[in-house]
Amino acid sequence: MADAPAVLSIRNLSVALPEGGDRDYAVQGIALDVKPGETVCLVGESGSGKTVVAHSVIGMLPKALPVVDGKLRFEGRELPPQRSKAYDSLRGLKISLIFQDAVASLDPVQRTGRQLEEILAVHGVARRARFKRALEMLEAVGLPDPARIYRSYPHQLSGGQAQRVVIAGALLLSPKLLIADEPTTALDVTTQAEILGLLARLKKERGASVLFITHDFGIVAEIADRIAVMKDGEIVEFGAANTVLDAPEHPYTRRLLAAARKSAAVRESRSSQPVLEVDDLHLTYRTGGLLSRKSVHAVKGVSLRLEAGRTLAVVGESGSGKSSMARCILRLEAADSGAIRFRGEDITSLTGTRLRALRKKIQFVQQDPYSSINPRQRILSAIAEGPIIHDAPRREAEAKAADLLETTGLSAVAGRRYPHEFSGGQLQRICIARALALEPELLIADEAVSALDVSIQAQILDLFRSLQSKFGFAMVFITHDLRVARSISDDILVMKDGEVVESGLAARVFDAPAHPYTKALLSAAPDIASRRTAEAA
Amino acid sequence: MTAYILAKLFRAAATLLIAVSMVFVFIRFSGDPAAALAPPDAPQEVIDQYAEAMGLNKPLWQQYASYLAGLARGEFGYSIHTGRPALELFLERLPSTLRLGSAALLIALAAGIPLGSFAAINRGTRIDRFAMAFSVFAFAMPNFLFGLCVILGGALIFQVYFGGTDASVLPAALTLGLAAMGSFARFARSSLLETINAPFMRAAEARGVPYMRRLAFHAAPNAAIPLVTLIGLSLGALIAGSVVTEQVFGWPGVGQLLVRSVATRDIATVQFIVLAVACTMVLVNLLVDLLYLVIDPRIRSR
Amino acid sequence: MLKLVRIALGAIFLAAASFAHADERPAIKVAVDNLWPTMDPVIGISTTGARVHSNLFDTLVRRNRWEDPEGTTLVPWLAESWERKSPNVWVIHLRDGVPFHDGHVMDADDVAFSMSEERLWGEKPLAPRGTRYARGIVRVEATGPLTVEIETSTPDPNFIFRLVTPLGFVLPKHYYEEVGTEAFGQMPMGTGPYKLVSFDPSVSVEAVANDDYWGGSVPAKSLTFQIVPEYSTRFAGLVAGEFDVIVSVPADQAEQVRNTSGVKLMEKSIENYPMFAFNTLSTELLPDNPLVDANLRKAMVTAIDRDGIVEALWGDKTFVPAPFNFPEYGQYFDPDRKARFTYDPERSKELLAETGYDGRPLVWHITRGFYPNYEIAAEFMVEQWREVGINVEIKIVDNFSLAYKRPFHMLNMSMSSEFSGDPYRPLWMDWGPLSSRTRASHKTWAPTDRFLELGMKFESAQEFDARNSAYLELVEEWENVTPGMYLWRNVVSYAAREDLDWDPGNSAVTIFDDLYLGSS
Amino acid sequence: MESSRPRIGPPAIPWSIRLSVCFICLFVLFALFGEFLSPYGFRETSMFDRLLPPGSPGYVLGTDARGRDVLVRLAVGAQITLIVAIAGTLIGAVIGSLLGIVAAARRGAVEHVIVAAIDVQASLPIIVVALFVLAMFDNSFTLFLLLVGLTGWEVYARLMRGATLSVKERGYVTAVRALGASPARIYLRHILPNIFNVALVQFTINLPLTVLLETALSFLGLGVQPPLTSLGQIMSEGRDRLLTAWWLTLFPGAVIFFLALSVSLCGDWIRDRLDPTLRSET
Repeated sequence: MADAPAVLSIRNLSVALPEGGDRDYAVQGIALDVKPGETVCLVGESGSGKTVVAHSVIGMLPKALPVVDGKLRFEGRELPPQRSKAYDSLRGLKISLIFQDAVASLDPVQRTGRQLEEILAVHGVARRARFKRALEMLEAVGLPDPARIYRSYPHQLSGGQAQRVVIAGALLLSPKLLIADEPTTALDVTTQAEILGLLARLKKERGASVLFITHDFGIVAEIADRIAVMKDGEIVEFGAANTVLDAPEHPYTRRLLAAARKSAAVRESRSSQPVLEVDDLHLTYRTGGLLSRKSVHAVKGVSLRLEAGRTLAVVGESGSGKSSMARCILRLEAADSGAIRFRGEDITSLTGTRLRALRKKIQFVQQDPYSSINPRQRILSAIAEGPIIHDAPRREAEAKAADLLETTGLSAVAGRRYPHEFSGGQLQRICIARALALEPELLIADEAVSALDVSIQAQILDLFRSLQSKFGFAMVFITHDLRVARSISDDILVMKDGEVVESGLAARVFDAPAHPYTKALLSAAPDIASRRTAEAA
Repeated sequence: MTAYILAKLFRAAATLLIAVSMVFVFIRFSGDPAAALAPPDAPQEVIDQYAEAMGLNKPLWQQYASYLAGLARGEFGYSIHTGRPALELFLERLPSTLRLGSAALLIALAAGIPLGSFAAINRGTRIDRFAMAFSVFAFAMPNFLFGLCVILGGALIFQVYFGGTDASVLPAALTLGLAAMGSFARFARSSLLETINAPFMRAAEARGVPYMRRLAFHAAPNAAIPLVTLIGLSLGALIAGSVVTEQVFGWPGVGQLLVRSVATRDIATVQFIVLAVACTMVLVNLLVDLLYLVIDPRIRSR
Repeated sequence: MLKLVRIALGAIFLAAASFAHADERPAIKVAVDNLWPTMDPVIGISTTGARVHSNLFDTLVRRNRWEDPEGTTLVPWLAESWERKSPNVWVIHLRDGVPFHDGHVMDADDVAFSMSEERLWGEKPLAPRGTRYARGIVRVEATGPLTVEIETSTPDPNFIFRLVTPLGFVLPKHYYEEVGTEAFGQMPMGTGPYKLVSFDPSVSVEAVANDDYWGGSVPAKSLTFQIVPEYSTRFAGLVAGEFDVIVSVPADQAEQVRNTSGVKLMEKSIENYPMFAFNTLSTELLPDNPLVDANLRKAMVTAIDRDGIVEALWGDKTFVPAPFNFPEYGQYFDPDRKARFTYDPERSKELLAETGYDGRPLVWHITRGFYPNYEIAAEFMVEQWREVGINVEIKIVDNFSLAYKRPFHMLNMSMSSEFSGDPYRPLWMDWGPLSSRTRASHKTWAPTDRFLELGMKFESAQEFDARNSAYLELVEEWENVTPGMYLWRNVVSYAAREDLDWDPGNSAVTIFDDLYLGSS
Repeated sequence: MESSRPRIGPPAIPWSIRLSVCFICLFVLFALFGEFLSPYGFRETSMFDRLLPPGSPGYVLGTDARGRDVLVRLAVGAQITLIVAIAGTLIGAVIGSLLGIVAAARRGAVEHVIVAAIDVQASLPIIVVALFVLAMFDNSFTLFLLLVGLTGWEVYARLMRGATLSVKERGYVTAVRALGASPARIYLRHILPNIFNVALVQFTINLPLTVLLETALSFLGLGVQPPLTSLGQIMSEGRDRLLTAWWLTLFPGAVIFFLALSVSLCGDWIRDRLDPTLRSET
């Protein structure tokens, strides 16, 4: 296998960035090959140039990103220049590309079946054969009721189903090379596991090679034959999977791997004084007008207990009700029934000034740092706003804000700038600073690191931990990422469909999950450790 | 889907009822409604008869109820000068207004959408800039000035009369449709641009779908969806514009009837035309909503 | 060249048409600015109605404008002859065998009905606007199949002149009674050269030649009056050959029309004098009206340089009349008589000084676009008034009933001198005790006792000298009061295609029978 | 490529926008001070200087049928047009925006009522309403301003409701709520500044529409009434003399046209540099 000629070989590829960017090249000096039947993982953080490589292979680089150097060969022949018409006969037939957001990559007003048939049509498959082949393919990607899916519109599919349809389309004509650009990032862990399994199976069945683009070392560990690590437009390390994972050479690779492996030290329960108690909480969302009323029972009887200074991780897949529960505790949403007690006081139905006074004690960090700060507000003013609302003198509040900026790892000068001048990681630090400016006793972080790159994630998680030990707040940390949960939590709460399925000390739940769903979650999660144990076994 | 249709129907009915009620309120509270509806130089006795017939001595809610009942029975009042039912006068003019309006809409669509699409496809080029300059021109040109220029130009240069209904509908329809053409072009451009840059367009490209096919089979149907709303919205502008255009071209349509009825203070006719316009607008908007069902599967399965 | 081609094409078309045995007569299309809402020739008295009426109806007597533009001779028409049976009774002998458009032959009953108490001059007449023409009539009676007797309360030597006015239109009694007043106004029928086919007051009147017309051949196969509100559009239609005649060419566009090939301009000075009335009354809506003071009215009249305005607006097309001194009066007309109050700003200021006028705005109601050049002249006048210290505000409204709505200080109007050979109508019928000036809801003055007395004297005088001196005294009294001010003799303008052999004479009435329209 | 964040560079202002801004400024200056360019008053008639062509001694832009100086009338007309356009547009903008924000803020019955009002307004084209109102009342400048002001409020209401609903769900609003801010603070300091642009862009769309509406109403005789004047009215007065006294229609027509053009171009330009996520709410 190692001696077979490469399906794809990239030599010395350089793509320029338009002027005024933070670097001159999108990618520089890329050398990469994919051999028949092989899965090559291109791993790197956002902005590292992975997608540029993928798009250059399929000839879809925009005019603004010209190829300035290098050669791309596919099955021994040189690929046409970017955006050439000649690509029409390669794309879909010889090389396929699938994107992260499957639902968005399907035309919303056409039935999925028609979109599959279109691929066959443009590549010259006879009209009569199309329906059968499309249906077969839908079955091959493991969709439950292919005929129904065939007739469905994209918006009627779940994310996982849509990704299966997209994969069906990509592999319909058995291309030699499949480029998958973060195909599972938008999916839940369990669905992700299924899709990865599916890709592996089809790859084998159809004899395709895969160029898999991801930021997640867990996935890499599970599927890669070879790994190319990208940083700032260059490949810093390229080698066999085991070599890279076990003996990374480049410091950057090491750092990434370390970030992916972190887990929290176990802390014993120190106080018996609960900061937060939730009893049998229910929440139903009602939407629609007079005639199209709809309701979703988002939270069903959740109870929990959190002690001062400790961190409770709430894990679960999307739609499990974890964020809704958080919004109830924050009193951003009014619960239908149940009780929320903060330091023994029932806060379930506080209103007006008493509610506003309570807000000082319970603070909030959200998922998307970009949208979490008013774009028209200077950073310092955003951080100082909380204390000012709670009647602190402006000068004092701003001095405190400047302090917090430094505490969270930014310079005090940054306070004069506007949000758009910061990166995601920096903005999340600012959000944390803003939350802490009120010296809360409880901090609720809702997917607070999900939008960030792995190395940044690690930094922010470290920040949370150090701030927690400094200020002593209790924390509810909501995440879908088990690795993140493991790295930060003392206690854990697993949610599914609005209900708590399992809770307890983090170490206990991770090591000996009791509930089948927890077990399924843990086994679905791609993990570097699990690969090694699997191989060792 | 049923809920969607029901909701839209309910909303249309409510809108119509409010519009009708507003007309009622307006007439009742603008001085003496009987004097307004009676002939302008009618003696007091006649006005009193009108007041009696309209039930002005009854409590307001009874008047309102009988007004609604009258509308439901199709009693829309009589033109004071000709003594003919307002409905009849309206219906007589309707065909020529429809002819003008539909031709204008057609011109606006047939010229505006290709223009906008062409601009979108050639975004940033000279073609784009020219198309957009033209669309702004079409929008900024005062309707009647353009119409008068067209008419005088036709007569003095080509010896052809562009007014009235006997001649070709084209000049009048062009005048009426010009502004709508401009907005269609701009809207088509932005709508198509948004679609062209949508992820599914890149995905289709990655599947090997050729450029023209992507445009025709994927971009166009998706870009058309928001355009449907614009057609509904532009109807109001077309109705308003037709008042002026009919006046300029001596076009014997509803717009001219309205202007003349206002000049002669023929309130019954004016009132009916206002109701008819509101009704048309509501119906068209309802149709637009229902059309969404046909063209947008996302709404169908709601 | 183009013209040649058009003529050639026209010839081919005509040839083709005659080959198909089609009607070779032209179809005449007239573009008008407006139409009256009803075609009843009395209810629809107006410039816009009169244009149409005479094509559908005939009057008992006509004025001859086809040979003399001023129309100074009377021509028997539906009335073959007439005689004065006694000072107060006139007998009219009707023409025999005149069919209405439905074939029904006109007889004395139709005439008696047309001038009846029921229709025109009773308590609640069907056509109330005819009252002023029918003043003094006490009896209208069919005394034979073709004879009608009319009795007036006082002797009226000029009674026959009234039969050229809308009073003289003959309507079919049977049809009128069958359909009623309103429907008749929408679908009228007469004996005229054209039969109505359709009428829509906001679109057009369409009529076709009445081939059974008693008065001879009808020169056009059809006649259409179509509303085209915009002048530019009418003009374009004329140039392009869509219309044969257009009305209301703005005075300052005359040059442009004249310079356009294929088109001719006709400017006609007509027997109508635009003016305005002072509201001399204090009413509930207008308490302490300053115009009650005659000195203020005279101050206003003397402040205006009418000759200058007319010169600026009309050039030499028209003139400023001295009150009631109109050329149409024949021997009563005195070219040397001047108005008592003419342009004299000094005098105006003196007169103004004698009033208690406090500078408050005087509101002048003007109907939009009704009399050519009126609004422009009004603005000039407002400026001239301002110079002497009188503040006038113009309020332009859409129609006359709005103009009549009180309160107002001044009202636009016009006085027709309407041909009767003497000043009877304009002076006495239009300003006397039965006129709308004094009786209608929009009345503007109450005749003085002296005016009434002189009026009676005038009315009863039978001989010229007595009548003339009474007339002069009456005018003097009118000027003493100055209840209004005359502006100029009205000028109407038509444009027509150059080869159309048609001339309406000095009249706002357009007739397209074979006397006016050549059959070329 | 992977980053969805737009790069912020120094904005390059195209020449068309520079020209447009210049024209708008010139127009405003002309409206404010143009009167002083002419020795005549705008109502000052001159019986013997009627319909003089541009360039006649004493009359740079000629005279109209009443012998009034076209230059000074254009200036006063521009003034009134500007007042009508700005006041008219502002009335609609303020009322509409407030209602839209209230609808989004209060939801429930209040929202239903406002949305119904929007629907009703949207089903009645303004010229038809204007004709109807005129048939019932005498027209006056106040009524006229009110009518013009009412045009388009429903568009503001619809847009602002959408924008408010969208901004309300933004993370920063939630964050500020969680900080304990009062609703007044949230709306005034965090929501309003972020939806203001939407209203601003609509303003640039509405302003030319209002100017054109004024023109159309003047044509129908429903606009500004003499002795006051406006660009539309000057144009309307000159329309019978299109061939002979072209300057009466050409000058005001050109001013209206370029004003509408400039404002539209600026509006497009502003919209293009706006937060794109707010646009989808239209």
